[in-house]
Amino acid sequence: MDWLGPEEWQAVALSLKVALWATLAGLPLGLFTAYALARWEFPGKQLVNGLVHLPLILPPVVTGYLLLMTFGTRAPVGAFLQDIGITFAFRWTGAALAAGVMAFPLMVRAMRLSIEAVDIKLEQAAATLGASRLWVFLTVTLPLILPGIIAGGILAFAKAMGEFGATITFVSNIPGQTQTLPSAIYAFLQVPGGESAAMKLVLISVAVAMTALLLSEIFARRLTKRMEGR
Amino acid sequence: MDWLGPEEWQAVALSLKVALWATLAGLPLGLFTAYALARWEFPGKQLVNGLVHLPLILPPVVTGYLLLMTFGTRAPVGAFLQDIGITFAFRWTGAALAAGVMAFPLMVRAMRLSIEAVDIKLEQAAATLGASRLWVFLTVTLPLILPGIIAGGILAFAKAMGEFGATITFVSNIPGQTQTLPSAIYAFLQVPGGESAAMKLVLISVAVAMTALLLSEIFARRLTKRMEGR
Amino acid sequence: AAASLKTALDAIAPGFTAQTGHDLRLSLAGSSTLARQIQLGAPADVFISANPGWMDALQNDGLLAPNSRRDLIGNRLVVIAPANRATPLDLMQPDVFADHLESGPLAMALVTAVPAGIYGKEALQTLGHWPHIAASVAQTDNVRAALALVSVGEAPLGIVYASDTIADPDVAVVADIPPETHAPIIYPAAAIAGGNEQAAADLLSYLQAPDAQAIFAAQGFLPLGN
Amino acid sequence: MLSVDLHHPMQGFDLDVTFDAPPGLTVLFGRSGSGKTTVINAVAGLLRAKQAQIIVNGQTLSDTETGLWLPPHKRRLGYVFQEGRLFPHLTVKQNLRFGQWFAPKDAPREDMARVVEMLGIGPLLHRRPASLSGGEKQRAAIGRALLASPRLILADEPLAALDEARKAEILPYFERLRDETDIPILYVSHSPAEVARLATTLIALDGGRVARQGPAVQVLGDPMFTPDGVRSVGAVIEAQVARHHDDGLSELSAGDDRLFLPNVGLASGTPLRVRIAAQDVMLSLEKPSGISALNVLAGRIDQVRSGEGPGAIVSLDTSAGRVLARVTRRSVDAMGLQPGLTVYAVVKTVSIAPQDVGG
Amino acid sequence: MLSVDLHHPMQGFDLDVTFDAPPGLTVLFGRSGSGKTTVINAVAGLLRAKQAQIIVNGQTLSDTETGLWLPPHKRRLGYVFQEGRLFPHLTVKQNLRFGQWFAPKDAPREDMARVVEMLGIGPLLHRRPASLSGGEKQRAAIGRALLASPRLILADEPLAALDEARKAEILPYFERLRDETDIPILYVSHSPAEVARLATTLIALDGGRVARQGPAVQVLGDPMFTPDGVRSVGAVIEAQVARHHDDGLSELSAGDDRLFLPNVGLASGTPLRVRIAAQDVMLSLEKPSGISALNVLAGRIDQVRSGEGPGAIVSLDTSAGRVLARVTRRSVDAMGLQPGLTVYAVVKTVSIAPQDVGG
Ligand SMILES: Nc1ncnc2c1ncn2[C@@H]1O[C@H](COP(=O)(O)OP(=O)(O)OP(=O)(O)O)[C@@H](O)[C@H]1O
Ligand SMILES: Nc1ncnc2c1ncn2[C@@H]1O[C@H](COP(=O)(O)OP(=O)(O)OP(=O)(O)O)[C@@H](O)[C@H]1O
Ligand SMILES: [Mg+2]
Ligand SMILES: [Mg+2]
Repeated sequence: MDWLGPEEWQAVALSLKVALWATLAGLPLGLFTAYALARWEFPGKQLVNGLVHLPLILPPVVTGYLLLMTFGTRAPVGAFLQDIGITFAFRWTGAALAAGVMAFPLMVRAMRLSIEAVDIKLEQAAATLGASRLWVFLTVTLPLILPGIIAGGILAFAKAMGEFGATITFVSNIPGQTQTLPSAIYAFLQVPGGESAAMKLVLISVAVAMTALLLSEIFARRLTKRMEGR
Repeated sequence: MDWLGPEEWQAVALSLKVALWATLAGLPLGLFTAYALARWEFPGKQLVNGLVHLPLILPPVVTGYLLLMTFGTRAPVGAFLQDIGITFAFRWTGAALAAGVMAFPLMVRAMRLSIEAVDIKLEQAAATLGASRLWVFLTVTLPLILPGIIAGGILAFAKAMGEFGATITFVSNIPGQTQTLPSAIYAFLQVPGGESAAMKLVLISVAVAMTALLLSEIFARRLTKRMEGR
Repeated sequence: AAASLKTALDAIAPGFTAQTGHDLRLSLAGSSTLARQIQLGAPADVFISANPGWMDALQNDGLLAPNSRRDLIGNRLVVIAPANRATPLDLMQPDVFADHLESGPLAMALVTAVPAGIYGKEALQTLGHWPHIAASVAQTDNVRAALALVSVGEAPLGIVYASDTIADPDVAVVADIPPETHAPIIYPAAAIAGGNEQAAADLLSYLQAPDAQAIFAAQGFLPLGN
Repeated sequence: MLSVDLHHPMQGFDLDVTFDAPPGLTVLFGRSGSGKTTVINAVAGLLRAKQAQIIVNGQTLSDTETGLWLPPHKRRLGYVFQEGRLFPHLTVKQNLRFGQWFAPKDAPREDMARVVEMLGIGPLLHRRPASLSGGEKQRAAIGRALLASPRLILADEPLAALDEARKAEILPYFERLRDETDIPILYVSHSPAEVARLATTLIALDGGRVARQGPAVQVLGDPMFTPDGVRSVGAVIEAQVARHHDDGLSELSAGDDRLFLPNVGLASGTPLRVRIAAQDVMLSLEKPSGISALNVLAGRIDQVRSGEGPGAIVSLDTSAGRVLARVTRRSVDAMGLQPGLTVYAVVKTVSIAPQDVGG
Repeated sequence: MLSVDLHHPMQGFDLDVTFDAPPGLTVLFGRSGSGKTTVINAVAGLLRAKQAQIIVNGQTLSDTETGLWLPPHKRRLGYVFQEGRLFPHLTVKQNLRFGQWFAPKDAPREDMARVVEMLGIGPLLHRRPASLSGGEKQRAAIGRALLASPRLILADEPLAALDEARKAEILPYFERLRDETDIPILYVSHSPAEVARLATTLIALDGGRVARQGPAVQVLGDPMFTPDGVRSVGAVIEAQVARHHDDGLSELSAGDDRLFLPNVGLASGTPLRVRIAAQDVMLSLEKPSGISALNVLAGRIDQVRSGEGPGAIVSLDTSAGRVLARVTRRSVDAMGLQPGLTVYAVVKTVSIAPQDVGG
């Protein structure tokens, strides 16, 4: 297809990869955080809660900057991670990290709401039947909050697809490596006459996200149907 | 307090105003949309759902640009609204609109999850007792989803406090009129050595949002307590 | 490199690769973003900034390869208006802006932060207009957004780089801002210390060579040559 | 007046129910899963049956032929759900008041204090449902339905979760509703005692169909009707309070016969129905003497029907009306019981259970 | 063996319950809100009582003194909740299997097919709980608890939502559990018939305290025990199946007396308990003849106790054991009933209700 240049295709592929990873890798941590916030009482809970919401409050540039100062090659954490073979700076992994961080609050909020809506009495029933906490979570809580996980996941995916500010600040905008769709769109918008190319990319981005959204809706609806009827 | 200049204070006040309005004005529409998506079947439902998520997917600049083309004084909708006395372009109202639009998907998702968690059997019970649909909503559904509304509201508020890209594109940055905290922060970050001034504003922004977050947590917890015990 | 150089650099890249055998990998973002990344260890070889201030900052931090900094190209500021409402302005008239700004603001990049805004403000101050119109300046996060405001007709006037106005049929230049009213608009370039200094040197000289400069000129920039 | 005609196929279960019930209390009776709740939900408008015609006191609530369908909130219902369904965010008191907020201002109102007193939920008024016990929840749910000024009461096993003493307190209330108002009541119950005491009309459901329907007196008095085995068969006698004795007994007159019951607490002259379960009646060939049973009715045997088991139902005509006795086939043979024979029906005073006396 | 000692203050309700129960089935009896569910929840570990010591078959589940507290999932319970609590995302079959996933592999297993058959939920196995009727849900919940290989069964009104016929099918199962396994069962019920039939031990609760406790035979046979009015008072007689007659009756021997019952379906020689409710017994001064009642027991009056109402409880010693009769004070006077007198207790065959015969 010569509608898009190879560089743009690269951006599409990269964006997909970044958003998928940001979502998938974020899910377990998000779920854990959401569960802890919904069900446990621990000192510093409000601090954790605040921290989770931080990327939402801060201008993305600031988040990106903070990421750069934490996970950059010169930063202690970044240097340590690099020693054990994980590099974020100026890699697609960094783009995924930035997108994941930005999407995290959305994911956690959705999951937390779902967890809070689960009837504790059902979890108790499972416990009386011999299920330990972990098993209760796996066999009762988790299936019941699946709609919330889907909602959180799709929000995170959409957000990750659209994330720009933190990403470009953290990992810059290197075609084929860190140039996601939004970065590519930005680059096109910075030069005279780039609008139509940008618009194409916007359309692709929208199409991808809408497809994901639609799939999630269908899946969630099937889940609910199953629980309501037979 | 001479820690901040008057222009910065203006930005703080304006940001608060913008975020509050974006949240409050968004709530009814968000609630309606969430309810429709959760409970009704109508043609074009998936389209509406997609539209709601759009601001999340699009790079903020694009959203801002689309707003400009819709609500600008030269645009048909904007022109019409201006005729009836509502102007968005280059006003704080426009900043609120941009922030509201960007925060909308977050708000709707949280509310929708809550609505879907409400047991329809309780709504049926209310109907048998004579409550019309509207009354069922007001007396049963609404109180039951209050935690979700709070969650959605606080997400929206936080997002609105941090929104930058769409806002500056739509209403630009006119000190005292449309210069919100994120815009001010951005401006500081553009010049070498502006970091410390930016950091001050970031701290203020974080403090405000955290306070709101904490209040919402306390309120939500009180709500749940009430429902669980006496 | 500054994102505004995208088109030009995209056009230059194939020639450069053909001539020197080096691959040219661009990272396009705001000058401030890139400068900070370099400060924090970005693996860059060459930095082309739209803002001499950030190049100064890197130089002070000792991050530039010694003696590699040079002024690559220049630019001009122009006053623009929507194409369908364009009437030439005489900038020497004291109330020339006031007349036109009744229906909307003057669109500029951030006047304290973004180079085009800083230069523009300086020019307006020199011309004596600034005190009258300061309150009706709509500042955007970059020049392109200022252009867009004029392009869609929201702002009746805007101040942007001449290089921005090409390829947008919806805006028309209504006045040139005299270069002497503000500090010279310069896009400096330099090699980064610790990078591939040979390739950096090759690129910097290629960019200053006539071929490249011609491409820049075609995009509306002012060639500075050697 | 309640007229119901429903056809509704579900996956693996087809509902196909038609019945007409005169004013009073109509009991839906039937095994678990026979469709009782489904019928009630259709009457309430919570289930939109494929084909339905539902008329209550002359008002059509639903008619698929004409396309008429009144939404639930316009039906003025008092529905006691099988599973409580209290509003968790409201206190018990607010739950009780809920229906009143929406009732027309001029609708006849139950007295809240009286209902609260009857249900024994006074101390709970300011609690929220989550902390109530199972029975407390159910009582609050009953109160909520009764206080909604309903024009039709639907009660799905309202008393199942309650202890006998509490049932005994609430049953008379339903009796009063049945007798003193013209609010039709559709009532699901599994308890033969409750059915016998409350039902004006009995609809027995089986697998989504009406197995048997008719006036309760008739259906319950039919030896062939064995919804729960023979234990619920019994005759209902129309009597009148004659007088009260010092030793705590009330004397009733029924035809030429008199019956002694523990004090019924009703003024002399009050008519009432007494149910005598067939299995509580013993037959004797001679008029017994020196026995503790106070009620002995002479009667001519009308019919002797043997079932498949060891038992038989003997129906006899007494001056008080028809009385049924359940005896063993062995006794039928030993005593030579056959139509035309005059025997004495012996009923222990106290075996006329309080639930079986209805005003 | 079940030993429970609980103290737990709640807002407006203090639980203060101590009891020891021998092996078998222990019934918690008491009015709505008397604390039955709270006790069960404490035993299950769902409520952490302020002060508690709970020992089951020698294993301490909870002891606040030593700080020991076994979490619910380690207690190996089969808890039938008052409100079902089926898992909505699982099919009935998956719900039934749930407990088996976590039971030790070597635990004795109930046969799924047998339980499903008994509960009549075969056709529902692939449905999800949302579409089940109230009784169907409850049956699935019973099955889930029974199939969990429990070492302690907790059942909170498990049969309340079921019809009599279904109850009659499930009750024998609990009897078998009681008699053939050493799994202690803690059972809440409001039904006197159920209590009489199932209970080894009876704990009567009132306002969070134990009002009365002891072996069921003893508590139920005590004329002063009136949990639900006098209607539940009755004597329990130890008998043995003697033989079966062609006309569908079983003959039992108890002491020198014989009793006739509808076929009990047990082999000759099987010992069994027969409960005779006091109100089903009529007294006669002479040995009656020509009557339909087949069971007549001669006995000496041991005691005559009058209550406040019109009735009195007469206890007499027969060769079969103690029998209680509830008669009117009027009859006591008329017949001159007093300790020492020999009278005949007349019990109609069929009034020995099936629920009151237990193996
Ligand atoms: N959290 C609580 N706060 C205050 N009172 C409570 C709380 N939980 C339960 N109660 C009260 O404790 C009492 C006992 O409740 P419980 O559920 O044990 O009753 P129950 O004997 O099971 O009654 P039922 O037969 O109605 O189910 C009730 O009066 C109830 O209102
Ligand atoms: N959505 C459905 N799909 C298939 N079958 C259903 C559905 N809803 C109910 N049923 C079946 O319809 C039958 C009647 O249900 P209903 O709730 O009316 O029973 P019920 O007479 O009230 O029983 P119970 O006494 O147990 O409450 C049940 O067998 C039930 O499983
Ligand atoms: Mg039902
Ligand atoms: Mg209970």
